[in-house]
Amino acid sequence: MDFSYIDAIHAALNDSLRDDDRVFLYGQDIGKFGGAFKATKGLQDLYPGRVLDAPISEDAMAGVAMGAALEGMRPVLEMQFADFSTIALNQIVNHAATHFYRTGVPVPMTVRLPSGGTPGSGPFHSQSLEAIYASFPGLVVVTPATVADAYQMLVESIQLEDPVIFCEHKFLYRWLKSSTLQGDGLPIGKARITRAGKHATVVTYSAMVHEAVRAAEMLYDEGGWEIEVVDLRSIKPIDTDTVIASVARTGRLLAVGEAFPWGGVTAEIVSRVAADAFHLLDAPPARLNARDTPIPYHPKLWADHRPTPQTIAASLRNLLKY
Amino acid sequence: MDFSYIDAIHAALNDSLRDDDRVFLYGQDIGKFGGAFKATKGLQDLYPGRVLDAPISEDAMAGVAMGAALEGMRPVLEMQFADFSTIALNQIVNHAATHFYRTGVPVPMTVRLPSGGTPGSGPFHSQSLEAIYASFPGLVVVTPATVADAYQMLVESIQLEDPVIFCEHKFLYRWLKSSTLQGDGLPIGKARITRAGKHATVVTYSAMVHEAVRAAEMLYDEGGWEIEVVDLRSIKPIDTDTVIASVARTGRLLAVGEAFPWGGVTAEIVSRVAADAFHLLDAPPARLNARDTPIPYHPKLWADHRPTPQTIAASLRNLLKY
Amino acid sequence: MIPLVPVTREDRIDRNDLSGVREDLPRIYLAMLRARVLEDKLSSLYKAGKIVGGVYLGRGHEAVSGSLASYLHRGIDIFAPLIRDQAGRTAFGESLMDVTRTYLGSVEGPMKGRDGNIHRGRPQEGMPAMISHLGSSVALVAGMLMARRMQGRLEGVVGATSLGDGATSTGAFHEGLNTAAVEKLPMVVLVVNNQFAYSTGNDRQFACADLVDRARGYGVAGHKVQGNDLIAVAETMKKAVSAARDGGGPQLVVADLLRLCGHGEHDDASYVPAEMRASGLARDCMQVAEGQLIDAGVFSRSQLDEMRAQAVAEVQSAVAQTQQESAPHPHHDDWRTMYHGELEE
Amino acid sequence: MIPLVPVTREDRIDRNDLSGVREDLPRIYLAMLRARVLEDKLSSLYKAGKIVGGVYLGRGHEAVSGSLASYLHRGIDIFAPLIRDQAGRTAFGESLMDVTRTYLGSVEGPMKGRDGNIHRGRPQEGMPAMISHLGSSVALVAGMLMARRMQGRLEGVVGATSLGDGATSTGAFHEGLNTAAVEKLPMVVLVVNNQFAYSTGNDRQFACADLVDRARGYGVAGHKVQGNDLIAVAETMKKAVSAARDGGGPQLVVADLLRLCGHGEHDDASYVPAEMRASGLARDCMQVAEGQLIDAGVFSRSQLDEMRAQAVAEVQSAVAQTQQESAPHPHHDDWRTMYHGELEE
Ligand SMILES: Cc1ncc(C[n+]2csc(CCOP(=O)(O)OP(=O)(O)O)c2C)c(N)n1
Ligand SMILES: Cc1ncc(C[n+]2csc(CCOP(=O)(O)OP(=O)(O)O)c2C)c(N)n1
Ligand SMILES: [Mg+2]
Ligand SMILES: [Mg+2]
Repeated sequence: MDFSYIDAIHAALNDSLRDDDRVFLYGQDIGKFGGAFKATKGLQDLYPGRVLDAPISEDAMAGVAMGAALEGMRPVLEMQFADFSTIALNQIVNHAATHFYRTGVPVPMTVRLPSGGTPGSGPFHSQSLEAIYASFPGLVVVTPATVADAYQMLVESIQLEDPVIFCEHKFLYRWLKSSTLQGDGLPIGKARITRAGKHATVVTYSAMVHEAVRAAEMLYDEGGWEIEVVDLRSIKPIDTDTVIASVARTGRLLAVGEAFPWGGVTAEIVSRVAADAFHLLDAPPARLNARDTPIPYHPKLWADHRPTPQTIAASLRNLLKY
Repeated sequence: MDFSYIDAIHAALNDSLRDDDRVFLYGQDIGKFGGAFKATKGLQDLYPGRVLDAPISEDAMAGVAMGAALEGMRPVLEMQFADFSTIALNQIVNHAATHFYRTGVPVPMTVRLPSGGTPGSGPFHSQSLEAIYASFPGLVVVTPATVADAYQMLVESIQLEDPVIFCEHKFLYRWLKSSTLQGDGLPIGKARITRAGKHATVVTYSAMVHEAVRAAEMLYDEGGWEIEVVDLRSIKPIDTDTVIASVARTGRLLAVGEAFPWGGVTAEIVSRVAADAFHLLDAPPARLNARDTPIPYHPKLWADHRPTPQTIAASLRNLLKY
Repeated sequence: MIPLVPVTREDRIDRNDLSGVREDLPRIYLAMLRARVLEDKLSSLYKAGKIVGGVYLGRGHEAVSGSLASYLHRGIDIFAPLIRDQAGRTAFGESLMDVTRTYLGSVEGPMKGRDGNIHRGRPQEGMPAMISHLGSSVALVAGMLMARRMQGRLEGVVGATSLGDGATSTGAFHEGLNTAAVEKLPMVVLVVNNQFAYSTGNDRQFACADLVDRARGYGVAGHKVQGNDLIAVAETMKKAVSAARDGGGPQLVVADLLRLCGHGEHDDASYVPAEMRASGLARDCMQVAEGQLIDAGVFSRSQLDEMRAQAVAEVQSAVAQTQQESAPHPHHDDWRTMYHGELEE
Repeated sequence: MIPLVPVTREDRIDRNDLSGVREDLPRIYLAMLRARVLEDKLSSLYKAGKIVGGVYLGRGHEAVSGSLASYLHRGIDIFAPLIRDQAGRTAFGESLMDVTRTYLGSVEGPMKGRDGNIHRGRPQEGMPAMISHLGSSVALVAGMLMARRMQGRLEGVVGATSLGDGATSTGAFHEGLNTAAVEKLPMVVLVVNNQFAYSTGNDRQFACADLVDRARGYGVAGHKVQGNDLIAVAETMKKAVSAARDGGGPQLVVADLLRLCGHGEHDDASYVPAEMRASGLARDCMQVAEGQLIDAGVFSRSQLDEMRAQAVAEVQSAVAQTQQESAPHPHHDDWRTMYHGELEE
């Protein structure tokens, strides 16, 4: 039997509810309906009273989760789309994220953000907001790219005492499959070398890992280039050591992300490597992001808005030429 | 007579109201009371019906401003503190900022964010959120460091057709003075060489420009080092040309910011320079930001939380040593 | 303290006297019909895979939405539609081609393929282009009206927007309506309680006896109507719009009905209980309206059939024309995000 | 549809019968007195430059805040105070040293100098540490109560929070109260209408006749009381807290009074009109309370004087002790932002 990425999330929620009485789920339409993406399907029946439908009140949802966390629960919030979490920003970044620093009392809550673009979803159902959350102190921000990571990192996130922003990619939900939920056991905070190589390093995360691997395959077929692909897995904290170790092997860095291009993960990666591993670089470290426009509705525009295997490969060719 | 930074803002609002019937001000306590920082003092009497007190509804305030802008007005919103603008994030980044792209109809609104730290202001009245706004497509984000820029850039922002996030620094309000409001006429989008130098470049903006100049003076006194200080003035767009021209002269880059350290302006600067001017760098490009914790209340902690002339000088010494 | 505007309830209206709305009914019904026919077509296009991203219909909302906008005047008033307002959009004068082009992603449409489906508008003609984040339109319309007041052109103007039962739980709805009340704006806020927000029923959305009970707490007038009863709806909307236009400040209209489709066309709405489907709320406003129009001698059955046939033909031709138009092309789009392109990064 | 909990109004209460609250008054008054004396001291410390960042007092709020918290039990209940709740904090058992240490920035305080003034709490003892963003506490308390329900320890518990007239305009207030109503939580939400939000009067904040009119729109019980009348306030709070404790769901209590100080001690409140200063709202709840206590024979004037002298002495000694304590030092602070320090950047 195959597990999809959304199956992995479902299984992680199920297992967490089963194994830990403190866990409960809160979000819009997640009860009987099972959620907009069916991540919670059937769970209300299995765990009565622990899978609760919320009103359309993202700010209050985050406040509720935080309050429940303070009282010893392990809330897992589902935002219907990452884009709607802007409404909850204050409760997340000002209330929950500052709490341990201010009071010494941790806030073990997990906020699931269905993130990233899919064709036809348009400007308000496609955003990747991981960097917004990472900018604020006090949050862990994870961005699983594989089925096993989706499972394991969600289970792990729920068990952390700190607030976690769990960015799951909608494009991977049904498309990405695996025969197992068991991964390599890497903890949150550690990056993974998804594909080993020696000519250049692509550092990326979430859905772009797969696009980067495709680009790497293209370049291998094209000229035998061996591109190393690093999957960050969590963008806060960033596993700078693994990134730099890879750059030490390849001498070339391309940071790829699906989010808007100003600031964000790719800027953080490039500036860390430039600062801490300058002497390892044989070429200027490069970035590739989405365009600096709202995410377009039309699939033809959308496909040109975000990085693709083709544009990643083109960036790599430039990098390899240097 | 001397003008302070807050006088400059007051004058810009006054002159804009005087010269353009489309301008009006909206915000909490800005009417008779003149605003928490007195930026609008007396203006309601001078321009009746055009300086309106708002309820404590930041989301609606931004929605109102956007609506008024669509109907041909030039709203200037005052957030009481930048920190409270998180509540308005959705209306700003999703509604106003996407509007021109989606519809071709511009949204000429200006949002004033009293930003940055002052001693004793604590985690919720000290934040620098410019990078959050810059991450979203469709916004201009300006960060004046001088009295003349505060005046001129606010006048200019109000006249732009696009939504502008105007980050004014509270620490400069009363402390920074100038004998004139007239500046050098640099438009939004152009950086300024605040202090010329040849041994290293500090790229920064807002209040940190003054701390960087102090650090530069220290290093000059210390060993005759000539540090060039670039004031970005606007962080979106970033005047990459001026930054790179400076690095071409000095070969060394330190990006300094008062905001939280993950991502943000300094990462964007360093990664642009590393990507586009790699060959000009004689040393790894460096960054200095605030600590990755909430902004502490106690002045002794606060002074250690953000960059100071001492820590900027220390970073520069490291850079010069390389 | 401002004197409280009384909450009026008008669930029951004397049906023998149509005089108040008789002349409005043909116009309203035509908008309803065109919307229904258009949306039926959109649904089949979606099911045939011709529309990407989702189709969200206003089936069952036609009477409320169409009536509200029928009392507004394009070029003077403002109408900020939400998800299920095709009838209102049509009544406000939205062209059929704007709809088909936006859904089918034609580059000729008002959104040029950059945005799609219901996220369209003509803001310069008084019809803002909604964003997804529910509740955002309330403050927007308030701001548009405040601008007109400052410009001295508020006289005789009404701004209207509509939201669902679920959207009343947003902070944006609250902040926006409260602001409108403070500013005493000529605004109509229509809340269509279609019993569900996606799958979530009223019992998990709010705890008040009736959403119209909120009016008093904002200091605005409240109106209540059964949303599938065209005559009652028309009378209520007429009254609310006139009250707003005549200086009565914001009007909160709460209409009860049942959404007669899924949340989107991907959703079978199987969570709607059978009793509800069998209740009076589930009566289709189109059928009710047709009965009322025939009874009152406004239209004959054959006239209705003719109108429908014509609406179908119009939709067919709009779709056919749109399908010949170009999709946007990334190399032809200028990707401009700001008016001042030179300030873009 | 859930049956509506009736809105009760109790502006007028029969003063001859104190029996309901007589035994509670000494405790409430003592909290009020301690808060007043403490805050007077904080004001002079601020004016002497010993406190940085601002001092925001609850002068005039002591009766409402102190009464509410006097009916709560520390260790069982939850009390989430806001800006002007020193009396409530004291009544709930906050130690004097927690206050002086936080204001004076002692590293021994609960916030260790990391946060200051009113932004303090003991969340593990049922008293959350407020953030500045108004309205945030409503959903927080709701979540705390929901947790207890899931844990089977909600029985007999009440969660209370307080906000100002201005804070009712936040989306957070609306979303939070609506959520509490949907969950039927044992919650008391106290809205103190002190006529101003900073400098902004009620007329620019809301348009309803009375904020208690909002209760019905949320489906919660509403209570109204004049906030400077201790006996009325005590009776109202007792009733509201008991109703919440006994399963009556959320209780919205609206208390009218006048803030008897500036927004903060930097503000002279010159915007408060003279008529308002001369009105019954401006009567100081401390004086009203003392009159009531003496009239009812609860305390004699000399007992009151003695209590005050003792409160002054306690505050003096707390301040003196705090002033000998260390300020935080950046090299000694571990700057830890997360429980899992190893996950920090
Ligand atoms: C702030 C926000 N949260 C969540 C959503 C996702 N969403 C879109 S429509 C919808 C249900 C809306 O229900 P209602 O307001 O009753 O309108 P209806 O669809 O019934 O007409 C939800 C939850 C959204 N658009 N905005
Ligand atoms: C969301 C938000 N916006 C603005 C502020 C700034 N602010 C702090 S207190 C205050 C006035 C509060 O008035 P009210 O709620 O009536 O409480 P009061 O001070 O009168 O007790 C304002 C505007 C804030 N803290 N939070
Ligand atoms: Mg609905
Ligand atoms: Mg107040």
